[in-house]
Amino acid sequence: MSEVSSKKYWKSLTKRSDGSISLPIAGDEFQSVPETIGADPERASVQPLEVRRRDFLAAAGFAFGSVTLSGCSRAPVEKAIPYLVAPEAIIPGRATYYASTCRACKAGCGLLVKNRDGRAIKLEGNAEHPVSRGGLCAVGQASVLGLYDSNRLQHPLQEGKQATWDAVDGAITRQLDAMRENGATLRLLTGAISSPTKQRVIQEFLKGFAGAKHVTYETLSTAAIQNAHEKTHSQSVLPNYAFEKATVIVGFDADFLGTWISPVAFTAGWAKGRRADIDPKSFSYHAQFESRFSVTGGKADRRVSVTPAQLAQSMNLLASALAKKAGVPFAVESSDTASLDTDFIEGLAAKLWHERGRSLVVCGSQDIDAQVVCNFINHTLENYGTTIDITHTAARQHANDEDIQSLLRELQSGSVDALILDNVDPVYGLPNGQDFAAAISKAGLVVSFADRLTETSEHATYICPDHHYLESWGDVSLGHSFVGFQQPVMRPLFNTRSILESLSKWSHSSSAIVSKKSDQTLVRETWGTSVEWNKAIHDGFAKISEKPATGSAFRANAVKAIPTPQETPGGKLALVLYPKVAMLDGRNASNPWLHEMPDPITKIVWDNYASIAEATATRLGIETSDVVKITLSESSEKAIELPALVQPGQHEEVVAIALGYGHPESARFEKLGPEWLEKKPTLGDNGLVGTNAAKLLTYRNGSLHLSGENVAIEKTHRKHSLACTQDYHNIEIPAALLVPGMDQRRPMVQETTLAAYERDGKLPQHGHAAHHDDLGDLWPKDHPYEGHHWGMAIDLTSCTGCSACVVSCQIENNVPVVGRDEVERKRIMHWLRIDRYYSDSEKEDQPDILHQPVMCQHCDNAPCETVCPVIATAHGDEGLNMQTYNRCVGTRYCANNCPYKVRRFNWFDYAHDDKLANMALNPDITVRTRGVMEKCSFCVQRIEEARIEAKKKGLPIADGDIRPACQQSCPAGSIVFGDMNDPESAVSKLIKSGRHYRMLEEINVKPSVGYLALVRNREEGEDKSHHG
Amino acid sequence: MLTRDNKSQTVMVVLLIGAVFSLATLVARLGAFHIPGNHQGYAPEQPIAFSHRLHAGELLIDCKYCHHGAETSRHAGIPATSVCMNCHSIVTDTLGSLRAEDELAKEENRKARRMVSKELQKIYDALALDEEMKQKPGQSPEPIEWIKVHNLPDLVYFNHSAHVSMDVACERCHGAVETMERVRQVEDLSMGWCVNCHRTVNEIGVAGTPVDASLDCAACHY
Amino acid sequence: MAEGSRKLASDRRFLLAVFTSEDEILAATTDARDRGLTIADVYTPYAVHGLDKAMDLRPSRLPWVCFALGLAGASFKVWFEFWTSASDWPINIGGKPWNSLPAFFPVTFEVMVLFAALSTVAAFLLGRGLLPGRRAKLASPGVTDDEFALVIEETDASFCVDEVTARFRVMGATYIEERIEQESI
Amino acid sequence: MASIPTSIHTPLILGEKTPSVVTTDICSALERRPTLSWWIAIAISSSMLLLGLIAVGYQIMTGIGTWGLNNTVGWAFDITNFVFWVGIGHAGTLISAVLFLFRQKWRTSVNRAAEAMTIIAVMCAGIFPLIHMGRPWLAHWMAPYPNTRGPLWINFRSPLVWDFFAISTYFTISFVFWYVGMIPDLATLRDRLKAGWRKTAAGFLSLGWNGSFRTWLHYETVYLLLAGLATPLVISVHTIVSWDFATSVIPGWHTTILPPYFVAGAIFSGMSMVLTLMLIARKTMHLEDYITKQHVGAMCKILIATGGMVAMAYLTEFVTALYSNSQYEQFAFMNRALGPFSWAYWIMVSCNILSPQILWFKAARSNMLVVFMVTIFINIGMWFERFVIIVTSLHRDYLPSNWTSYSPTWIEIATLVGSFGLFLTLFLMFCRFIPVIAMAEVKGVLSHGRRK
Repeated sequence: MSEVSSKKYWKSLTKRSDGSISLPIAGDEFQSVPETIGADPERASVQPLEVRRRDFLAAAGFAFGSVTLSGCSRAPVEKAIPYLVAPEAIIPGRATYYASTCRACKAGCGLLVKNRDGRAIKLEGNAEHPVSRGGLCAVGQASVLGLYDSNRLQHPLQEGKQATWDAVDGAITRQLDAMRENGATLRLLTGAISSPTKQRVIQEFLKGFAGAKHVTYETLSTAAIQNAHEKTHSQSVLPNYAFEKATVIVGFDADFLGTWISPVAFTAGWAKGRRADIDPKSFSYHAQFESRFSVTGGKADRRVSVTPAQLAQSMNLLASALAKKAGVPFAVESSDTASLDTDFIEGLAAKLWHERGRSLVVCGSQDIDAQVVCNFINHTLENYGTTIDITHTAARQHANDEDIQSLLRELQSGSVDALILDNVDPVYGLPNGQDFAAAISKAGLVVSFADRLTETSEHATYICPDHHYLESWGDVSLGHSFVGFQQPVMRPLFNTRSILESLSKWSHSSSAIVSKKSDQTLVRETWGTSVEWNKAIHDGFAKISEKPATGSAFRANAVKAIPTPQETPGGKLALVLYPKVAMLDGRNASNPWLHEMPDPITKIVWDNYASIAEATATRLGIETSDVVKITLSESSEKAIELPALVQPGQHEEVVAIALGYGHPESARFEKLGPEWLEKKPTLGDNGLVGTNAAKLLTYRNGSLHLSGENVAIEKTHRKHSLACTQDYHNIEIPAALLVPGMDQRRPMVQETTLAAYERDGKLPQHGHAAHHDDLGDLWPKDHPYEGHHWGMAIDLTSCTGCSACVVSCQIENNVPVVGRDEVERKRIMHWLRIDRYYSDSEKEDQPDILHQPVMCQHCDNAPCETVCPVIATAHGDEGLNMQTYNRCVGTRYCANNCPYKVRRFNWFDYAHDDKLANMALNPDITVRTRGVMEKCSFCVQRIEEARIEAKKKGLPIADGDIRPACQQSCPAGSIVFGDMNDPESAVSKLIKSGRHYRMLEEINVKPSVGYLALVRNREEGEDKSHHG
Repeated sequence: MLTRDNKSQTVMVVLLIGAVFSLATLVARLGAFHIPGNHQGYAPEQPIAFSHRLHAGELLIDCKYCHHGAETSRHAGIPATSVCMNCHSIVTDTLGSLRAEDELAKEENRKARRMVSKELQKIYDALALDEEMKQKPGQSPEPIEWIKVHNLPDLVYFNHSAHVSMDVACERCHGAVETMERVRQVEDLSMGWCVNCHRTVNEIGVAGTPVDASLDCAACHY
Repeated sequence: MAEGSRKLASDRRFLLAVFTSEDEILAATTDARDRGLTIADVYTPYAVHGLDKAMDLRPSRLPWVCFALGLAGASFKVWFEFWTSASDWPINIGGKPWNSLPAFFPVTFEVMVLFAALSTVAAFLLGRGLLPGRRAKLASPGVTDDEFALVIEETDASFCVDEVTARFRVMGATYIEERIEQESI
Repeated sequence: MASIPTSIHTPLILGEKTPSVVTTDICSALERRPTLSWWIAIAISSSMLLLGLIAVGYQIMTGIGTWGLNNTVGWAFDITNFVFWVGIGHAGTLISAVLFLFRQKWRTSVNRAAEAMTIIAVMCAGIFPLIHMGRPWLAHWMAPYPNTRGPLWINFRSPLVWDFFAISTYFTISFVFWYVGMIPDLATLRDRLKAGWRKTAAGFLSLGWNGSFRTWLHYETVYLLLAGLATPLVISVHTIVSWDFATSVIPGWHTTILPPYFVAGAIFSGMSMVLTLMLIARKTMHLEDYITKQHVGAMCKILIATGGMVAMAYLTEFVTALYSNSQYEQFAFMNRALGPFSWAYWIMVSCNILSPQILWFKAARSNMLVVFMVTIFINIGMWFERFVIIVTSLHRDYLPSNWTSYSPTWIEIATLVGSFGLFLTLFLMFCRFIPVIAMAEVKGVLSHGRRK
């Protein structure tokens, strides 16, 4: 047996009985095929609910009444193919979970990978993980689909043609040998690397080359933070932020709950610090200054909408106010602060000062000057050592934008002999990407490790595709003296090879006799005996002993105020580029789940857009969906066209555009969505999803800036409709339709202020939405729910709307992707949606945002059940609203009669013809056919599994044994599922909270899902929202 | 030559015979008619004529020796070919012919020849084993494609372990497999059949032990 | 005509008189009845009001069929709904009680109407021998158009054909014929 | 015999008809070759039907997604059309049964056609619940039959099951009523026609009817019983249709006034459609003597009365909502009148409430063109009434996050056109092959041959 086959974490591939995809299987001793292949993948590909041919023939044969009957009444044969040699620890039909580390972004959250019959089908958060603490964001959830991406390269390429590893290795080592000798210029371009082993292997590799240099590049770089710390603390570190310890949090354009550095960890910490009635009680104050509406801004107690220039001024003002209190100098050039709410900033400074050592100020800017001021503020507030830790930080390289620009110059001058590219795509991501593309080929040898053909990798002579991270070994430095481990959870699908193995192989001249090292060996070598290997792999992380890093004391002389940024001239708008929660820098452009995840703020799918304020739109005569031309002031070439979106809460002088769109990968969605006469394409006019805004990035002051430039905006005469899942945005009904005396605000989402809640311990009365403990029934109570009674409580205070639950639910329950047109027709299939409402705040132009996850409420008096003619939906003995797909005839009466509108109808047969992507389907869940209603089941498959396991063990189901996919993934822990009949269960305790209410209680449908009202840390008078 | 009258008479007779034959066939097959989806009595020919009667009936091998998934998983599982080899690496033919050869060899004072039954040879071929039970070079093993006998539609979730761990006997659903040369689907495996068993055991229990067999739709359909 | 007539082994003799208006047939029928003649039947193109009294016919008993079967249908349905919903396989639907009697009424009503109506019509058609494809025996070719035919059965020897014929002629009969028929026509 | 007016009223049938003239008048229309106008009409209507068939076929092959529905608006054209046609189907039985019970003799001229219209309209209606299903091939699951699933019965608490029983019962009873009423006429036809398939068919279907008064006596009883049963049935059917909405929780649907409102609306729309058709038939088939201005006038009066009831219902809804003090309820009605679909609401109000008011004037009632126009308006208005009830209630219900809009695809429009095609095609067929006026009944109300 080869060295890998004896390890338990290897699983075999499923070999498809239809043979329509042939997966190259590396020479392994056994070709093991699980018994289930007849059943499970079929579930994905066969429409399970149709009348089978055999049935038809049987019926027809009988009707024609003759001998043909004997020939045709039998089934098309279903095969059952067993293993040749049964691997231990694999039982077909049973899921196994392996701990690993998510590599979908740099954060390195802990994973539990669910593996069924040899394939990874679901990623879950690892609750024991020291950083992510059990949550997993939408991007991480969706990254499992990357495994089954048919665009992945399936073998090495040499000049665009399929090659063997031996051939490629031979050719590359030959050339590298020559370069080692003549000291050629070799450039290795990677992303910011946080894997110690990868760093070590790279060092090892580069050692042999005299003229070698490692260049790192990230679009969403944290370089400014690291460089600022270099300046102020003589340490190039990315600090650990402890949001849970902070009582006052101030964010300056840092979307730490959405996209900034490590949103899952930060959300967990932030939520932990905001508990109105869950022990331990604590409730931080959170103010956010930002130029666009971010997830973080939506959750802030006070959101201040500013231009990028005002942002800098505000920081200066805050810094000088604090400096005054601390008695340290902070010189601010006299700048115009008239447009700022100076009183508020002064008050904020007082709050911060009062809570010094327990406060936290974060800044998301790419500008070193701003980060230096941020460091100064935190230093003045004595936050270093308490809420900010720079002693045990993640060993993470920082990507300096300067380096990539000088690499470009080198390439252009033709002085680079060899360019080795990791999975980076500067051609797409750089503003001058086309120059880069043109210059690549000037390098003598171009090798790429990209797992697919990108605009960058297509220029490579050799492509040595890396494994997907779920197929390979790895590690990641997490900070806090933790290291996360990544292990392969299934055998590589394709003939790919870990980058670690490739680089290690090329580290020696071809003549040197060294044993081939697997990626596993390389990772083990890094850690040796410093970690207990088996435990570390089992847990997915390990604690290491490391000396605290020491830098110099705070260097006050490095601090200077942020230079007053350029003013926005009249008629122009300040540009803000930002990463979207799902798409980030475009790395997820091939993932349909993430494209169809509604943006937490705008609820738009499948597009990016230019967000402008309502006043600006009125002034310019622009409406949502009008295509506008955005021109960067300095050059008319730097212009993009994309649809406009009128965004409440946006600053009037700002236009915000998401990066990561218009990616060439998105061209694959050309045929996405059901085919029918009036179908409209998912792709825009450019043949892509959205428009690439990277052109508008500006390289300034040594780094690429996402914001601050002035742009001209101009209306074109085209329209491009934006697919939004929510038409009506306000929680208040239109005033024109108001009957005098009628409550304008609907009490779906209840909110209160911390002050009021602390005083009353309960919610304010909202007209009809008074607490209806038991309205009573007209009929006898025939259904007492004596066993379990499943229920759910969702805390709106901690819910950020990040949509991890939405994607998690979609993956767990085989929810189809329907495409832009269908979403625009309001036929999105998500079982769990997050309702987003705006409501008036203290300032008219700065509305509050409210997020409310809504799934099937599993009403005990379910209106949907009563109206179903065929009992396709009925109530279970444990309070579940059950939907039986195969009984459904599709009258849609249930959906009409659902007051929450959570039911989803299969309007078409949604395509499941990507056989490879079908491998990510959950085999425990039916793939629904056309004409059938579906909806959230409270993940009944998990309930049933827990029940069966408990029965087998003879034990009752314990609280927490069952965690639906949404709860499992929630970084904030906002969703709690459990038995409402068990007074000790977590959900029962939440139901007793004074904040608990049920949506539309007054219609007495008795939902099993309850909500905990949104609490904002405000004084009562501060909140203008209606209280009845 | 037939006259015209004769001709039509002949046609009538043929038609009549045809009609009677069809009717007779129809009536004969009526008993075997199942409503669509019911495959009671299905007994497909398997690639290897494995006899459950011999293994389970005569040799009294426990069901779960081969179908070990039944205790732990939703699938009972088809045994891996390696499980067959636990015995059949030694037992290469029927006991009778092996013994006969042994005796013959003793009589003729020679080493017993290797006896391999036609059916068992298929296992060795699948595993690409030579006479020495060594892997044949250059040949890769191929799994045996058995034909599933008990097919539930994909819309129903059935978990073997939930039933086996509650001491539901295998025969309850699969019939007396130990008497079957070739396995046949004994029960109709209809929803009503499942539901009625669930109803019954809720009243009388399984083997005297009270059980809680769910009648919820979502116990099987999701 | 066979319907309703006594069975006789021997031939039966009938006298047919055809009239052309409602008033005439009413008068002739009343006259015949008053004179003690046996009215076999009257054939009319439409339901002539008052003719039942003229012929001395009892009212139809079909309402009893209607009532009984309507009641039977309703009882069956209400029992069936209760049995399926609460007894045979009780399934919790929307928290409604097992016995949701008010919700069972609409279908019960419909089934009651269906049973009552169909059984009444069936009883009528079967009772009057009206079956698909049955050949009509017409007293006179015009009775489905504009003729009114009175048929008198000659029940005893004292029946004087000539006298009756003359009488009908006076009352406006346009055509009179004596028919001898076998046990049934 | 000379005809003497039977009452101080004007005679129901004009033109000194004798029974044989009636027979000839009615039957000759069937015996003649079809007129050119009939051919043109059938060509148009069957093209409409074909268009509908293509649309429905495409929809069943592809999915309900070919309609403009969405997650919030799950019903729109489909159920609107259903309720519309069921409503149309109410006048036939009403004219036949209710007017029969009330001894309104003028019904005899119109009842046959009205009943045919009922049956055809119910057929049109019945198609929509079938095709609106996601999986219409499983429609038999709506029926409680013994099965191998446990057995798994159906949900008798669901208004859709009530609907299923109500519509099928209604269709059956209406059909039986129509057929029983037609037996004497089929016998007339049988005895009149020359040998041919029509004679054979009439012979087969007339069940050996020979005009025996003993049969007539039972026949009258059966007819009376059927009329007695059909009358509550008519009311129950539309009541049950209204319960599809009234028993739900959706504001704008969940209203106790819906049953009487729907029944009144059904009679209103049905009468109007009967008038539309009768006016066309009167003109094209020269039946002025049978369908007199007196008939039209009587039906106009019914329109005014039922239109008034409908208006009352519209008003009551608003008052109820205002009085409810429920913000959802109040909003639902404000949104109906002033929201995005207010155009549909105001079409409904102007067609159903305003347009019939002209019929207060005798001059208008006796102007057939005016009456015809009014009936067309009412037909349109009543279609919109159902559209308003269904779509405006659904599109903005409880949670503002779910608020959507709705617009039909051409496939839905083609399906609606197709249902009119089916209706007209079948009605034209009826006019060709079946006596459009109940001869036996008309003969019974002639003044000919009757002294008093």
